[in-house]
Amino acid sequence: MSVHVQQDLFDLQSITQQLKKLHNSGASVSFEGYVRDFDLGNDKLEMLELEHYPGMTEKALLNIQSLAMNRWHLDDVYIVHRYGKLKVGEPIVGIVVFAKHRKEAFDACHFIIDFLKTDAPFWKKEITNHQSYWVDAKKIDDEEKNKWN
Amino acid sequence: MSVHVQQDLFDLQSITQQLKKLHNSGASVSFEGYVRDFDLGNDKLEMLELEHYPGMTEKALLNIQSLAMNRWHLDDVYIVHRYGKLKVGEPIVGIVVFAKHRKEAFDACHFIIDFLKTDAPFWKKEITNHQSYWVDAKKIDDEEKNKWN
Amino acid sequence: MKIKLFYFAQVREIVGIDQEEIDVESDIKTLAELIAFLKLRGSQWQAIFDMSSSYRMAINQELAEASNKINANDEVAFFPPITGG
Amino acid sequence: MKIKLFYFAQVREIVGIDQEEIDVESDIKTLAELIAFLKLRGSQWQAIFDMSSSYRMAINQELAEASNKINANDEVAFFPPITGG
Repeated sequence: MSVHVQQDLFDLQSITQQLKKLHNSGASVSFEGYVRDFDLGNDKLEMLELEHYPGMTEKALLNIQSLAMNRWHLDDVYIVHRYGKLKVGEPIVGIVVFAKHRKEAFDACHFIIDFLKTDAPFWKKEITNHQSYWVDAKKIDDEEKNKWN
Repeated sequence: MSVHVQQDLFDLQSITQQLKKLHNSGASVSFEGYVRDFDLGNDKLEMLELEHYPGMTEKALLNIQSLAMNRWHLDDVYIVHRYGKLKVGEPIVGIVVFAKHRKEAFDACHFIIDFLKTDAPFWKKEITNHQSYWVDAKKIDDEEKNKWN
Repeated sequence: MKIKLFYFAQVREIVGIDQEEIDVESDIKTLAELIAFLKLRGSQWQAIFDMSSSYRMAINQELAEASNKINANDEVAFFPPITGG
Repeated sequence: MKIKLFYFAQVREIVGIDQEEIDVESDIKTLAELIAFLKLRGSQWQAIFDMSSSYRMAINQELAEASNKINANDEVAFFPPITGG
């Protein structure tokens, strides 16, 4: 299991194929989150800038990974999250979970992104052709996390 | 949305990347199922042979896809399932779901594999170095499907 | 009336063929009646149809129940519970 | 005692710096007491800390509550609710 915090793009399938060779898994479940485009008349998204807290980010992701590994029988977990300037449509975050059985892989992957959304110190700034502003945290993200209690 | 029933290997990431370009999705969730190895002393899995019902298979997969598209707000769904002789570790089935929001993508992808397991006419035969036999259907697969009612 | 029959997996191996076309009396109106007719063909047919948990059915490529109606030129299939995915 | 302070995102923009080291009296034992001290620095500090929904805290890179203890040489961070993923 590993976590990766990086500026560069990532290739989730080559990661998946390499990890698959190490395990006799029955299933993998992957999640990718993307920069969503918007175009509100004059206000058009040009890029997203992601700030993070180096050091704490890695600790938070490793902690979430451990919570998942302790809660389900998993063969492997891989988490990658980008920071810096991201273009519209680009992937922001990737998660791959390997398990013997599909239900555990689905639950663990879903759990990890729900926890990442509230516990991993990243902040998004949207930069349009006219302005830039910090994205507001969503109340639903707390609710999504709390349903795992 | 599309379904693909084929002998050849598939590359879920290049599929995902191509479909991503068509949509302004916030999330994708992918599932891959693999041929699991086993080695019970003398009895070692050499390959899996998948029989299917041409025509009905495609109809069943399209039907499952429609059920998911009607139940959740999804941008796209891609299902690929292989038949014929498959080696240990190779992927059997791949599903990618795109949606604006992650919860819908997770639920729809999980729903599709649960329904596929009981409704898409495929049958697995395990071929070891000593014998070959048909895999028994699992009762849990019916239970997993019924939880969506 | 003519009916196309398809067999898959264990069912195919037990009956020894993968498909056939049969001509049955038109008083056979449901899958249950077709099954009763097929069981008269011999012990391997009885072996399949006497264990209700061992087979599934489809009419014209859609999953079907024993009570479902059949019509001339229908495509009827018998196969074991599904194990794909 | 010496404390390292880190600021991120909106909080960083409001205070105008990303990190600093401060020297505080050792009678400051909790995050709440540190916050009370920082609010005396001026209106931008009050703006951050008067709205409890607008900031989160970490001690030594772990999420923390106002009641958590702080010690000499701790790394304390203030930042807005998280919006990654």
